[in-house]
Amino acid sequence: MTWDEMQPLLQDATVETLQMVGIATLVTLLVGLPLGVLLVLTDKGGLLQNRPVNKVVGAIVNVGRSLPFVILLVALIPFTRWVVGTSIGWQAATVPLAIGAIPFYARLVETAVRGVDGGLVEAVHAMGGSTWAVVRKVLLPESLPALLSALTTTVIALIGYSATAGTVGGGGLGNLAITYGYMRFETGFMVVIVIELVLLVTLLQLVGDFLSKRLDHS
Amino acid sequence: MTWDEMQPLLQDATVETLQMVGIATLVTLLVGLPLGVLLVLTDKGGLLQNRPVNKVVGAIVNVGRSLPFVILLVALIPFTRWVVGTSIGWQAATVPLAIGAIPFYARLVETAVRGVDGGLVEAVHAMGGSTWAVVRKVLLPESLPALLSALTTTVIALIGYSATAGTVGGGGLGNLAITYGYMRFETGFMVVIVIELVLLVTLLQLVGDFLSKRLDHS
Amino acid sequence: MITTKDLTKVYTSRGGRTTALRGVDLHVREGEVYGVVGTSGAGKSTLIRCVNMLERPSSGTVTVDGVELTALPGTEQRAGRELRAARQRIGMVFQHFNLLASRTVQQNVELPLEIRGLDRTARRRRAGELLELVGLADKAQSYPKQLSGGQKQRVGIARALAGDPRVLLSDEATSALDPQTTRSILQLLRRLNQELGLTVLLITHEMDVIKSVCDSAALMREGRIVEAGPLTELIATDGSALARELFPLSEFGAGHGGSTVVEVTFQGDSSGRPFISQLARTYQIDLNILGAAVETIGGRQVGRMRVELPGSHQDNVVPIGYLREQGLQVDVLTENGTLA
Amino acid sequence: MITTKDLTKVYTSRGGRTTALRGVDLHVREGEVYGVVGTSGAGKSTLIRCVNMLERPSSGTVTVDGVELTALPGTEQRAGRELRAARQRIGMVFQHFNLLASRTVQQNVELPLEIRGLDRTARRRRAGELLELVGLADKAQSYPKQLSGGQKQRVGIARALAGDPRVLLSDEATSALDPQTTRSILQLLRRLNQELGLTVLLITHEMDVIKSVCDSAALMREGRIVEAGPLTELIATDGSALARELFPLSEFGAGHGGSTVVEVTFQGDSSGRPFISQLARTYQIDLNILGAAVETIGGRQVGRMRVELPGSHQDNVVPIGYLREQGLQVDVLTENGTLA
Amino acid sequence: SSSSSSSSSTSSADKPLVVVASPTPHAQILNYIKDNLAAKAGLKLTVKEVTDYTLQNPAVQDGSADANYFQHLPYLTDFNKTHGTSVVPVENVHLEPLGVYSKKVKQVADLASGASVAVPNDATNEGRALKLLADNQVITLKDGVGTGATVRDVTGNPKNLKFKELDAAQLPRALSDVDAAVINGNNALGAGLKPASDAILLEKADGNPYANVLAVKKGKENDPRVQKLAQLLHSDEVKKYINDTFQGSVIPAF
Ligand SMILES: Nc1ncnc2c1ncn2[C@@H]1O[C@H](COP(=O)(O)OP(=O)(O)OP(=O)(O)O)[C@@H](O)[C@H]1O
Ligand SMILES: Nc1ncnc2c1ncn2[C@@H]1O[C@H](COP(=O)(O)OP(=O)(O)OP(=O)(O)O)[C@@H](O)[C@H]1O
Ligand SMILES: [Mg+2]
Ligand SMILES: [Mg+2]
Repeated sequence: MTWDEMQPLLQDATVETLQMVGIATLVTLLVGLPLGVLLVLTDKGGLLQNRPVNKVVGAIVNVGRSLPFVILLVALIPFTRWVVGTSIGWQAATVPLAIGAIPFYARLVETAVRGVDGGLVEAVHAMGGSTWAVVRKVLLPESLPALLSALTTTVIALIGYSATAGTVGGGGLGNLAITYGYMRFETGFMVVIVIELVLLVTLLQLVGDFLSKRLDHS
Repeated sequence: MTWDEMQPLLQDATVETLQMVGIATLVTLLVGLPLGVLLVLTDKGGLLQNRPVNKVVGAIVNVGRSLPFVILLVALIPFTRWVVGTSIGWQAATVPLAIGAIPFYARLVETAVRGVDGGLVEAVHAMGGSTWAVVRKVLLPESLPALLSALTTTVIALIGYSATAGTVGGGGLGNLAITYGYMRFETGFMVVIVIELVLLVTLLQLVGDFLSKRLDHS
Repeated sequence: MITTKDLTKVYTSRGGRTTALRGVDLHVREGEVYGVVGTSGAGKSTLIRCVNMLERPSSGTVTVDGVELTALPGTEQRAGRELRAARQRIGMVFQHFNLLASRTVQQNVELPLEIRGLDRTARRRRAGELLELVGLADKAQSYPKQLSGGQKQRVGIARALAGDPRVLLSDEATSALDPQTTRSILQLLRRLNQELGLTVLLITHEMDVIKSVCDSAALMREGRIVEAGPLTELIATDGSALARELFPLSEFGAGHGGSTVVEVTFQGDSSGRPFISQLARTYQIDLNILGAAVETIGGRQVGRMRVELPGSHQDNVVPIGYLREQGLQVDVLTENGTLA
Repeated sequence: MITTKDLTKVYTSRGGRTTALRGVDLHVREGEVYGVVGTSGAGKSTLIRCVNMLERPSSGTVTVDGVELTALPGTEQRAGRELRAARQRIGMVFQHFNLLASRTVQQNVELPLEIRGLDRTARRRRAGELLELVGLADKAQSYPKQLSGGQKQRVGIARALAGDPRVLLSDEATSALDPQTTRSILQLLRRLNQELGLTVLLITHEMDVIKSVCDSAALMREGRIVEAGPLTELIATDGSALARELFPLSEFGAGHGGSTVVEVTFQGDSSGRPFISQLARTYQIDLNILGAAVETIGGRQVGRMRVELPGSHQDNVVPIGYLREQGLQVDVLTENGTLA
Repeated sequence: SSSSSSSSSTSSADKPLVVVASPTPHAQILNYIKDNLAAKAGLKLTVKEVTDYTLQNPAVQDGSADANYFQHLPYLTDFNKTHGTSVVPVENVHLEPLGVYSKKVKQVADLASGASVAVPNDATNEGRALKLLADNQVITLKDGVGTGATVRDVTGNPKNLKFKELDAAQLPRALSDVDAAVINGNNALGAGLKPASDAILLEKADGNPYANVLAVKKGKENDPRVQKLAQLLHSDEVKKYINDTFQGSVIPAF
C-alpha cells in the first residue's frame, strides 16, 4: 500500500476517532461526573447518606465495568437507535462508548472527590453553606486537577475502546488497524496507524498533565 | 436452548475464565507490582531517581493502555508461542491478557505506593535502612490495603478483557456470551451468562473490599 | 451571648459509646473573650462544635445570640435553612486553617459572602476591608500555599469575619503556629474583640494564650466544666486548679530548715502595695523570695509568691496575720513543701 | 559527642536558592540534653537533619561519636553502607511519630533491629525491655491507631532506643502533644538521659521544654547560632536574648509616676539572700514588686524582678549601688518602661 | 507441551486430532461428528473454537493444531501467498450462501439512488459480498481485485449506493437502519431470516468457489486420522445434519 492510498484512509479514520471519542467524552463527563459525586455523597457518613441509592449506583457501575463490550453494544441497540436515530455509523458508536466509559470515569471521580479534605467541607458547613454549596464551592473546584487527570485517563481508554466501533461501522483508527493491518495483512499500514495512535495518546497525556498541574494550587 | 444444554457449556466456560483470569492475575501481580514500584522509585526525587528509566517505563505503560487489544494480541503471537508453546487455547490467551493488564495494574500500584507517608521512608533512613529495606518494610506493607483494592479492580478488568480470549480459542464466559448471545442470537443464554458474570464480579468486589479493610490498621 | 444548658454528647461507633460531654453549662457574655482549656479528650472540641451544631448534642440546649440552635431542624450532615442562617452569624477559625487551595486569598475571604448571595462588587469591597484589617491587603491575589502558617491563619480569621458575625469560635487556632506568630494572631483577636465588640470563644491548651487574651476561662475535665469564671476571680479562688495551671509554682525552692515558707496569692490593687518591704520594715525581718510569678493580666496585677520567713510557724503568726489583714491570701507550707 | 564545623546548607529548587544554614558550629557534650530554639524558618530542622545526614550539608563537617559523617560516601536518597551503620547508632524521634500503621507496637519497636539483622528471639526480648522502659508493655500487640498521641510518641522513643544509640535526635517531639503529655514525655527523656547516659539533641519552640529538661541550649536565627551555652550561664549573661525568652517580662506593670523602676536579674546563691527586705530595712523604703519570675532551674534559683523604688533615679543611686554590690544585675528602666 | 509434540510428522494414530474451527457452523458440525460418529470410526477428535480467522492458519502451520476448518479456498490461497505458509485443502465441506436482504425493497433493482447497503467488514466476506453485487450488475469492481476487495475498489456505482461496513454478526441487527444488507447464511438464520425465501438476492451453489474446506499443513494430507475425518465430513449423516440444522443457510458442498 502506498502513502497516497493510506493518506485519505488515515485522514478519515482520524476524523472519525476524534468525533467519536470527543462526543463520548463529553457525554461521559456530563453523566459520569454527577454519578461519581453521587457515589461519594450517598456513601456512609456522606452528606446525602442513602444506602439503597449508593448500593444500586455502585452495582450498576461495577456491572458496567465487567460486561464484554460487544454485549453492551448489542444490549444498547434499541437505546442507541432511540438516541441517535440509527444503530450504525460513528454516531451510533458514541452511545456504547459513552456508556462503557461512564462507570470507569465515575469510579475515578469518586476517588478524586474523596481526596478532598473533610475540613474544607466542615468549613463551608460552619459558614452556613448548603450541600449544593459544598459540592460547587469545595468538592468540584478542590478536586479539579484530579478530575482532569481522570478525564485524561478516560479519554485514552476511550481511544482504546473505540477500536471496537468498527463493529457498527463507526470506523476510526483502531478499526482501520484491525481491518487493514490485521485482517488484510498490511503490516506496514498497521505500523503507521499504531504510531499515530501512540503519538495521539502521548500528546493527550502531556496536555492533560500540563493542565492538571497548572490548575493545582495546593 | 434448555438448561441441560447450557449447563455443561457454562461450567466449561466458568472454569476457562477462572483459569485464564487466575493465571493472568498472577503474572500481572508478579510483573506489575515491581514495575509500579519502579515507577515511584525512579521518579524525580525518588530513592533511585533515574529520568531515562522512568520515562521509558512510563511510555511503555501508556502505550500498553491505548493499543486496541486485538492488535496487542496479534503483535504478541510469536512471544505467546515462545512462552506457552502454542498460539491458541486459554493458555495462549493468558499472555495477551497479562500483558494488557500489567500497565493497568502498574499505574494503580504507582498511585498506591505514592500514598505512603514520606515520613515513614525517612524514619527507616534514619535507622540506617537501605532502599531495599524501605521497599520491603515500608512501601509494600503500608500500601497493602490499597494494593489489594487495586488488584480487585484489575481482576474485574481482566474478566472484562477475557471476553476477547475467544479470538484465540480461549473460551470463557465472555466469549460464550459473544458466540451464543451475539453471533447465534440466543438471547436467553446471553442473559444467563451476563447474570453469572455480574454475580462473579460482585462477589470479587465484596471479597476484595473485605480483605482490604481487614488489612487496614490506619 | 452563648449559653449551653445541661449539654451532653454521646458518640456511638462500632467500638462502643463514648460520652464526650456530661452536662455542660457554659455562659459566655457578650463582648468577652472566653477560653476553654483541659487535657486531651476532655471534650473541648466537642463543646465548641456543638455551639454551631457541627455536632448535634445528644441532649441539652445551645442558644447563641438569642436563637436556640438546638430547636432548629436539620441533621449533622444537612442543616436546615434556619440553622444555616444562624451559622452565618457565627464565624469559625480552624486549627488547620481549612483554606481552599483552589482559591486565592481574596476568593477565600469572599466564600461566606458568596454563600450569603452578595454580589461581586460588594464581596470584593468587603474582602478588601477585611484583608486590610488583618494586614494582608498585599496578598489578596496569592494562593494559600504561598503563605506562611501565620498568614494562613489571618486569612482564616478574615474569612470567619466576612459575614459580620456576632460570635467567633476558634478551636486551637494557634496550636500549629510558632510562639511569635501565635502572639501576633492573639493580638489580632484581642483587637477585633475590642474594636468590633466581637464575642470570642476559643479553645487552647496553651496557658499563655489564656493569660494574654482571655477575660474568662473554663477548665474541662472528662466532659464537664470543673471551673469557670472571669480570670481575675479564678486566680483569687482558693485552690483553683486553673490558677495553679496559669501560675505553676512547682519548681519553686523549698527554703531552709528552721524557717517558715508561705505562699502569698494576690490580685489587683493589693499588689500595688509594697507588702514585702512593709513586712520587712514593720517586723524587722529578712524575707527571702523563693519563687515568684507576678504578671499583669487584663490590666490587673496578679500573682503568687513563695516567701521564706525566719523562725518557726509560731514565731510568724503575727506577720502572717498582718499579710492576711492586707487582703492577701496566705497559705503556710509544711516542711516538705506541700500546702498545710 | 556531636560537633558541627562551619556547617552550611543551601537548598536549590525551581523557585531559587534558600540558604538554611550559614556556618553553624554546634558542640554537644556527651551525656547532656541540648536544646535548640528559634523562630520558624531559622534552620533548626535543617540542622538536626544534617546531623544524621538526612540532608547532606553543602559544606562543613558533622562528627558524631568520633565518626565524621560528612566524609562517608552516599547521597541523600541512598546512603552508603558506612553511613547506614553510623545511623544505627543515632536514634531519631519525629514530631509526627512516623510509626508504621501496618505493624503492631512491638513490631514497630523491632524494626530497627530487623534492619540490623537481629534474630527473632533477640528482637522480641529487646522490644519487650524497651516497652517496659517507656511504660507500654501492655500495649505491645496494639496497632498505632489504637494509641493516644503521647503513647505513640513513647513508641517512637522506644523505637529510637532499640538500636542502643549513643545519641538521640528529636525534632519537635512534643509539639503535637498537650502540656500534660508533653511533661510525661520530657520526664522520660530526662530519665533516659540520666540512666543510660544518652546524649540528647532536641528542637522545640516551647521555652518550657528548654527550662525543664535541657542542660544547654542554643538560639538560632536566620541560619546561624546566635547564642549557645549551658542554661545557667546563659541566664547570667547580660542581654541574653535566650534568657529573655525564657523569662519573658513584657507583661509586667510599668509603675507609677515619680518612681524609679529597675529590673533585677539574679542566679544561684544571690537569690538565697533576702535582698528585697534587706534593702527595705537598710534604706527604710517601700519597694513595690511589679513583676517577678523566680524559678529553680538545674537546682539553682534564677530569676528576674521588676521593682519600683519611690523617688527619682537620682534619689535611688545609693540603693541601686547597694544591689549591684550584692552581685545582682540591675537595669534601670526609663519612664515608658524600656531599658535605659 | 502436548500440542507441539503432535506436530511431528509421524504422529501416532491414537493421539486425538486437534482441529481449530470457527464456532458456527464449523465447530457445530465437528462437534456433531465428535459426539455421534467419531467413536465408531475409531477417531479421537478435539475441537477448539477460535473466532479469529487470522490465527487459524498459523496455528496449523506451527503445529498448535493438526487441522483447521473455517475458510474457503480463495482465502487460503491468498493467505499462503502473503504469509509464506504451506497449508493445503483436504476436502470441500459446506457453503454458506451469502444473500442480500432488505426490509424496504423486494428486489435489488428497486433500490433507490443513494440507498444505503451494509456489507460485512471482515476480509473473507467483504470481497465476496461485493462480488455478489458485481455479478448481478449492481456495481462494477476494479479489474483484478481478488477476494480481498473492499468498498474502495468499487469503480462503477450507477445507483450511487452508500456502503456501510459492519461486523458480520451485526448485519441482521442493522437491517432496519439500512435499505439493504449482504448477510452470511448463518447470521441470517440466527436472526430468524430464511435465506431461501427472504433473500432478495442469493449466491448460487454451483461452481461457487467459496466452499469451506478442511485444511492441514502440507504433508499431513495422508495422516490416517485426517483421512478418517474427511470421510466422516462427507458422510450422509453429516449431510442430513447440515440440512436439518441450518435449513438452507448452510448447504453441503459434496
Ligand atoms: N467523631 C467521634 N466519634 C467517636 N468519639 C469521638 C469523636 N470525636 C471525639 N470523640 C471522643 O470524645 C471525647 C472528647 O473528644 P474531643 O475531641 O472533644 O476532646 P478535646 O478536648 O478537643 O481533645 P484535644 O485536646 O485532643 O483536641 C474523646 O474521648 C474522643 O475520643
Ligand atoms: N526541602 C527544602 N527545600 C527548600 N527549602 C527548604 C527545604 N527545607 C527547608 N527549607 C527552607 O530552609 C529554611 C530553614 O527551614 P527549617 O525547616 O530548617 O526551619 P525550622 O527552624 O525547622 O522552622 P520550623 O520551626 O518552622 O520547623 C526555611 O527558609 C525553609 O523554607
Ligand atoms: Mg480538640
Ligand atoms: Mg522545623
